[in-house]
Amino acid sequence: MPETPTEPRTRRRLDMSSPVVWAASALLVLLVFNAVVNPGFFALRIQDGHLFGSPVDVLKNVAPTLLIAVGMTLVIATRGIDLSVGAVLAISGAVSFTIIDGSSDPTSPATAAVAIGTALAVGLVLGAWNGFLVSVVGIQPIIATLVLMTAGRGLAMLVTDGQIITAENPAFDWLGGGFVLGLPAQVVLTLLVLLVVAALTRRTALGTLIEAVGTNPEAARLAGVRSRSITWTVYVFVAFTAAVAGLMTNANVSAADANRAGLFIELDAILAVVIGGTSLAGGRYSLTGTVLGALILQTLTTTTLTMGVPDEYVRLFKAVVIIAVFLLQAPRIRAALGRRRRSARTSTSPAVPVPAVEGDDVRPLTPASSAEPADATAAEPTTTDQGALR
Amino acid sequence: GSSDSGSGGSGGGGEDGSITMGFSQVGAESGWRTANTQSIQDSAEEAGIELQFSDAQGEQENQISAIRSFIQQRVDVIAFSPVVETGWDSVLLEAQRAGIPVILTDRSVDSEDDSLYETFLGSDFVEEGKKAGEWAVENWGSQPTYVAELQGTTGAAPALDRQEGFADAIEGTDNIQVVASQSGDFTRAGGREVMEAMLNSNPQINAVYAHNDDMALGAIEAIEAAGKVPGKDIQIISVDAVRDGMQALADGKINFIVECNPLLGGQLMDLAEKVVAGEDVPKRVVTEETTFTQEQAIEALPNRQY
Amino acid sequence: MSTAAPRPAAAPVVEMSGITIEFPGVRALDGVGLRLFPGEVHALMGENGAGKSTLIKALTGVYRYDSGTVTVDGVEQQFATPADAQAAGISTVYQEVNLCPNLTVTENVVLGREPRKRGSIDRRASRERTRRVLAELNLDLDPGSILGRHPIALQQLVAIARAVDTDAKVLVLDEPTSSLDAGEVAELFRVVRTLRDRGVAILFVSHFLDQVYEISDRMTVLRNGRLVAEHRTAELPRLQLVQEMIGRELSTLEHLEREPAHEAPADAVPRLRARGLGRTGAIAPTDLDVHAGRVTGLAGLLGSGRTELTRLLFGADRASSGTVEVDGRPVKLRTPRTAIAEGIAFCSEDRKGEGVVGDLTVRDNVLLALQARRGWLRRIPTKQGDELVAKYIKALDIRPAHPDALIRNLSGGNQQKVLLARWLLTEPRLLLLDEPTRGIDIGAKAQIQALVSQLASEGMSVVFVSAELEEVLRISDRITVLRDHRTVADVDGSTATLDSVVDLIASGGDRA
Amino acid sequence: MTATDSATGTAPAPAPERPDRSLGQAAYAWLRRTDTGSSTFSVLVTALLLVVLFGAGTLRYENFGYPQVALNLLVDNAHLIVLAVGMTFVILTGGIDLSSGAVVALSTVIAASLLQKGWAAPLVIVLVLATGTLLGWAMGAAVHHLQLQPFIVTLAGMFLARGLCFVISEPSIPIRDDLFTGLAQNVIELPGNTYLTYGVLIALVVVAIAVYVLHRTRFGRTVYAIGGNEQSAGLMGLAVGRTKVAVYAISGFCSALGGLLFSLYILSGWSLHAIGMELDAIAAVVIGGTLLTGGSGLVVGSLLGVLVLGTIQSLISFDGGLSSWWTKITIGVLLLVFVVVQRLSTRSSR
Ligand SMILES: Nc1ncnc2c1ncn2[C@@H]1O[C@H](COP(=O)(O)OP(=O)(O)OP(=O)(O)O)[C@@H](O)[C@H]1O
Ligand SMILES: Nc1ncnc2c1ncn2[C@@H]1O[C@H](COP(=O)(O)OP(=O)(O)OP(=O)(O)O)[C@@H](O)[C@H]1O
Ligand SMILES: [Mg+2]
Ligand SMILES: [Mg+2]
Repeated sequence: MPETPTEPRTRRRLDMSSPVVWAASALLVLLVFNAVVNPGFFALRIQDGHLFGSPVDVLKNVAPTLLIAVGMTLVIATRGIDLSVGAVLAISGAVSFTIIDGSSDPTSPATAAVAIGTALAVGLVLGAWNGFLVSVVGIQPIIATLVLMTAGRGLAMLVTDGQIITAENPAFDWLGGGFVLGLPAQVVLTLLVLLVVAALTRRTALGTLIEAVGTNPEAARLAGVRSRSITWTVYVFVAFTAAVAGLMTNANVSAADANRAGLFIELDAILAVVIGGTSLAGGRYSLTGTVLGALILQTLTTTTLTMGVPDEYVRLFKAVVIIAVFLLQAPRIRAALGRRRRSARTSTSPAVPVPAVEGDDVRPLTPASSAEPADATAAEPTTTDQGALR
Repeated sequence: GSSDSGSGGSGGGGEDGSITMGFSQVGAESGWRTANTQSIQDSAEEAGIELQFSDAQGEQENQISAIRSFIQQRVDVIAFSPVVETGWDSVLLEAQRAGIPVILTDRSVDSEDDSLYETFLGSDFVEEGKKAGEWAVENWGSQPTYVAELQGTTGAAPALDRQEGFADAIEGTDNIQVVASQSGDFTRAGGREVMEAMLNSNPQINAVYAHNDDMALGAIEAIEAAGKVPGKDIQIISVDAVRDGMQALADGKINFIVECNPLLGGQLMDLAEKVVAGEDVPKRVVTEETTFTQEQAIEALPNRQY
Repeated sequence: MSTAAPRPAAAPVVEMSGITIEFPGVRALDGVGLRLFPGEVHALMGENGAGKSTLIKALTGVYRYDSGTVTVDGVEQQFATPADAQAAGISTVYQEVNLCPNLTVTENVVLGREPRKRGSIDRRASRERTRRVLAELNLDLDPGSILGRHPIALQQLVAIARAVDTDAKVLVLDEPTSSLDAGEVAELFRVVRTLRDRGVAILFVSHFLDQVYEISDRMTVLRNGRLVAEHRTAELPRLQLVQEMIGRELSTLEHLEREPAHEAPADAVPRLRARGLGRTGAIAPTDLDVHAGRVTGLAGLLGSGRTELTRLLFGADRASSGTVEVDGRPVKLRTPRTAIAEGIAFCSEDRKGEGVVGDLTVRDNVLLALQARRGWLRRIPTKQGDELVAKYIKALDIRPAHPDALIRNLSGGNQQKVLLARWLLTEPRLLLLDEPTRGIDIGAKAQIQALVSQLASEGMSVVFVSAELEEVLRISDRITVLRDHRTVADVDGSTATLDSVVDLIASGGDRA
Repeated sequence: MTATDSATGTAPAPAPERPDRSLGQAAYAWLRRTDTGSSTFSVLVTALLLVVLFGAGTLRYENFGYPQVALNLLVDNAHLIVLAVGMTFVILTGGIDLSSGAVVALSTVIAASLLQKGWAAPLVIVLVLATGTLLGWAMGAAVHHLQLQPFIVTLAGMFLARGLCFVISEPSIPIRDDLFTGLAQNVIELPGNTYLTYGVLIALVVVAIAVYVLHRTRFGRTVYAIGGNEQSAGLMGLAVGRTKVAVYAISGFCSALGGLLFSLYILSGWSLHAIGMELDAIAAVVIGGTLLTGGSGLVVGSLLGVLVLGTIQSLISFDGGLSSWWTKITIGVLLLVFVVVQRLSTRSSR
């Protein structure tokens, strides 16, 4: 019997065709650019035992977006989307501040605990609501969550009576301005959530099942996967991350602004996920990519601020950079760059068939289009796609 | 506060002598705006004017369609705070054809034909910027001052005007230099993030001009986190004089606030009654506004309504 | 390597030579040639994964080949898109149904070449044309119905109708008969012969040797991406063909003979007992007993309701009437999960839509059902998973034997094997197999049949559905015959003959 | 093959003639009829719900029943209708266009600033439409040729368009051009003291053209086919690439045209106009029964979707007692009730 070609299994090789690699390079370029334009950018100083400097600001300011983006990654992997995270964030902030503000002992840790607990619980309920609409009633996710996106902000303002509520509670403020081991508490918290999610999806079968539901829901259902509960769960989870993010952002300024807090954060979160290489069509996802995506966005913002780009040019500047990042991500361009690199190395390697069908887009028909192999050993492009965090 | 959602349904007043006013508000984008709404609602009740209130959620098209629906409902007088200055001619013309007088509040429109509205009641943003600038010249002009300007939403009229007024006032004062200028979107979070970045890139900054109190409050957080003392190491001017801002002023964290008074409900109702009765009113009514230093703030704080 | 076969006098309409295509890690085609002459039916033969579909896609501009040439009518061509190939007169039915499920039958048939009147689509003419081609295939289908609501076999027929509805020079049919029953195959062949007599060149892929010998004039044999030989069908003994396809003597071919019937205690409680099980509009209330250790075959024509019945037994659709007992216990099969919890497994006939999870690897696909049953928290330990997967890859001869290959890159037959592995792995007590051998080559088919018998003799109950009646007869202990969405007979597998079952199917029979 | 029509028991027979049907059956068949992957039924359900919604307003609010209130739904939303039409094309192919709100803003800014500089209005109109189409075309090309996801391509397009707005002008610019003001302020008088604007006419013409293109041309069929299964569409030999690019160009054109109608409506150009309007357009399309995954939906549905959103907005204006937050909550709740009822009433039919 003829041999089937066997390939060395390369699970941990750096695959130049993976979107994650390109996201990482984009981030690197951005950082180098900063270092050149802005010599002070990497200047870290230690003050009262805490780290300060632009990189720390980037990490701290990315925390809420990143947190939500992690939840959003899972939602998107199931073919969904959640537009309501901004509203949930606002509600969480509004609820917690209203509780602190209205309590008889606004500065006690117990009050903070009640406030945090209630806010998180409200977040879970809202997530359950979204999940219910999507997985049980069967409304398209974008519309189902649009409902809460609109009404949720109203609810938040109802809670605060349209006012910006301020309150000082040391325990609560720690969420916004505290430090752990010299790092801002927000960063540490986010890292923690990230690690838990990574462990949950990689150490258990959750990741695979989510991908199965996102790739072929009917096949997953017939294989006995609890598609409905999985879908439901990811919506609950993303709302939870939004609620945590709400606590952070509001604690950060010691005020709950129901109308403006987290405005457009859903777009940032989705953008981060997509820059990280996860397809909105559902299926395979990459948490590493999401982290990189969020970092790219935040670094970009911080760059424009520290560079002092004139206000009227800020958006154009960001647009141009983001377009550049996207172009790098384009499978065709990556393939072309990858080929150039490869043929420079070995000219004997045969040309790989290029997609010929018009319109092979996210799920190409052709072998070559999903990922151009760096060389013949990259037999399983998608297993190497995923970084350590998946 | 919240209002009774069941109270609508009765348009077309006038027959029984009471006045019906259609009021289209920009939205509820800030504490200032909520205070403004509150004042209008309270004053209407006090004056016995029936208020048809509509919130535009920050969108001009919603305001236009709200005004159209006021026209359909045959209200006696229409008042609104335009989202943006331009683009009101058509709908104002419709109101005029329907014989309904219009009062502008808070922000003006740039219509060439000023017969389209009866009067404009509101503050002058350029003037506010000027007042801020004049105080800066007086108090900072003597030593080198590096100002960080926290702008409002890019393209919004208050942001543009406050920037312009301030720039006019400090022109020619060599010691005062605006070294960084970024939009903080009128929010605390925006103010904080922008200030953090500015402090990193421009360590010499020793003064802040914020287009509203919220951004100033956000900046204070950033300044404190960076280990500096707001109001001393870095002096702050801001605009609005909402309660939290006044508190910070009284606490010495802000140095000077230009008031932008949201409580124009009373004046509005007076004007409305006159307009409906056919009396003459001035084309421009400026709201009574002042400025606050730290001492004045301590004094004024207990009686502050918003 | 290739023995040149004597060929007809005319010049070939398509000539491919030296075609090589390489996918990451796999050389799917290696210098393969193919000649198609006008007025012949040419069979392309080979095991699963031999490269048949890939060769067809190279011809029709889906894949670009690395080397080699394609000439059509003597002109060298490299089609950039399937549209170009179509324009050059090559009409193709690909292996997996490639139609638009959201559109109606008519719209699918005429898509891209709609009759037009004054610039806009002439819907009446479209409908008429569709009626005509459907009638040509003797197919009773509402042209206005949505394609996706029809069973996969009917969709396949619509795809054929679409391909036939052109005046193509070349008609390519990649496994068109994999889920058709004898009657439809006959209709199809009638049409194919008509076309051949008109001078059309037809390239035909099938794993049914009988069909190939019946219809084809010549054949090209591929093995593992290489050209083995080209023959005149009449001159090639079956045994030699099989040898050329698999590269060795096929000992298992003997197993294709009848499997021994499994003994079943007559008085035992059936593993599964359905009473009055039905679903409005899909299947009339049906009684069915499935005993432990036995294979129950469902026989019937296309659309007779076999799939519908198996889906009800799995809870994939909700029954509107009737009761089900498992081992004498009444159970409610509300969802697939409840069925799985009762030890029931179901392998769907629609492998693309309801089977493979394309973005996942072979490994994840194989382990999916087992993992789903364990719940997400208890992940199958890596080592255990690897062992299981390796075992089934070997047992079912899945190629390439890579657990980490993406399943969507596997050939159709190999995907089917992966899905079988997915369910065998869960060691079900009742296995519902809907067309499990669809698109599987003869060697593997024999293996799978042997496996099913063996599992049954080890105590598993199996419900077996296949469009190939011989297969059902060969493997089943009892055969339930369906017709027009209701059961019409229930016969003993050991005494039933092909003729008697065909009779039952045709006549409707009396309840046995 | 087999006649499986369960009524006819006999084996292989030519297709039986359909027996004569009663009127009721015919009506039912018409309701269940599908055309290019979209059912008439769900659109009718949507229309019915819209009437119910509007009726509720009439009962509740005095003056809501005036004919002009209904006409104002069109007058106030002409731009959104055009936007939704373009969006329908894109969504039918399974894509999405997030740039349309920003392109509306860009169109108003370009138009206003050029008119202010004294350019001739017709030239400005052509230029704006060309800009929008070009931007759409570029996005389509990126989606197709670079194999980027539509979501991110159009999101980048949105950033770019907004970015350009601010560069062109930060403050808002009034439009005083005679042609524009003439079109904006002269209305078409209708009987009963009602009127429509020219923008409405343009919007309705766009809808009509879109219906024709989608249902009576090969291009339209290809749009639906791509949405049903892009791979298959390619294998069936359709011009997938060209169609996809065209669809984004159409959406770009519609956004620019919507922008022009919007600038007639508000007679100004401003960078902050139409923020989030793409969401309104998407919501309208989806409420109109189009599946975001593509392949199923009708333009008329999108028109109804816009009217639903408009009705909700009118209900709120007429109420006159809603604070900002109750406004938001009410919009959300009405939207929810609408989509849930719609979903439940069409579920059985699927
Ligand atoms: N897109 C792809 N990427 C990687 N490998 C592929 C791809 N398509 C096919 N292959 C590989 O090419 C080989 C030939 O596949 P092909 O589909 O042509 O087989 P086939 O002869 O049609 O088999 P079957 O009878 O099962 O349909 C297989 O090993 C398959 O795994
Ligand atoms: N020729 C046909 N015309 C119209 N509808 C058909 C036809 N054949 C089947 N159907 C529809 O298919 C459904 C039954 O198909 P089902 O898949 O259960 O049958 P099956 O016996 O499994 O056949 P197969 O799996 O071979 O397609 C019914 O809903 C029936 O209406
Ligand atoms: Mg094949
Ligand atoms: Mg079947």
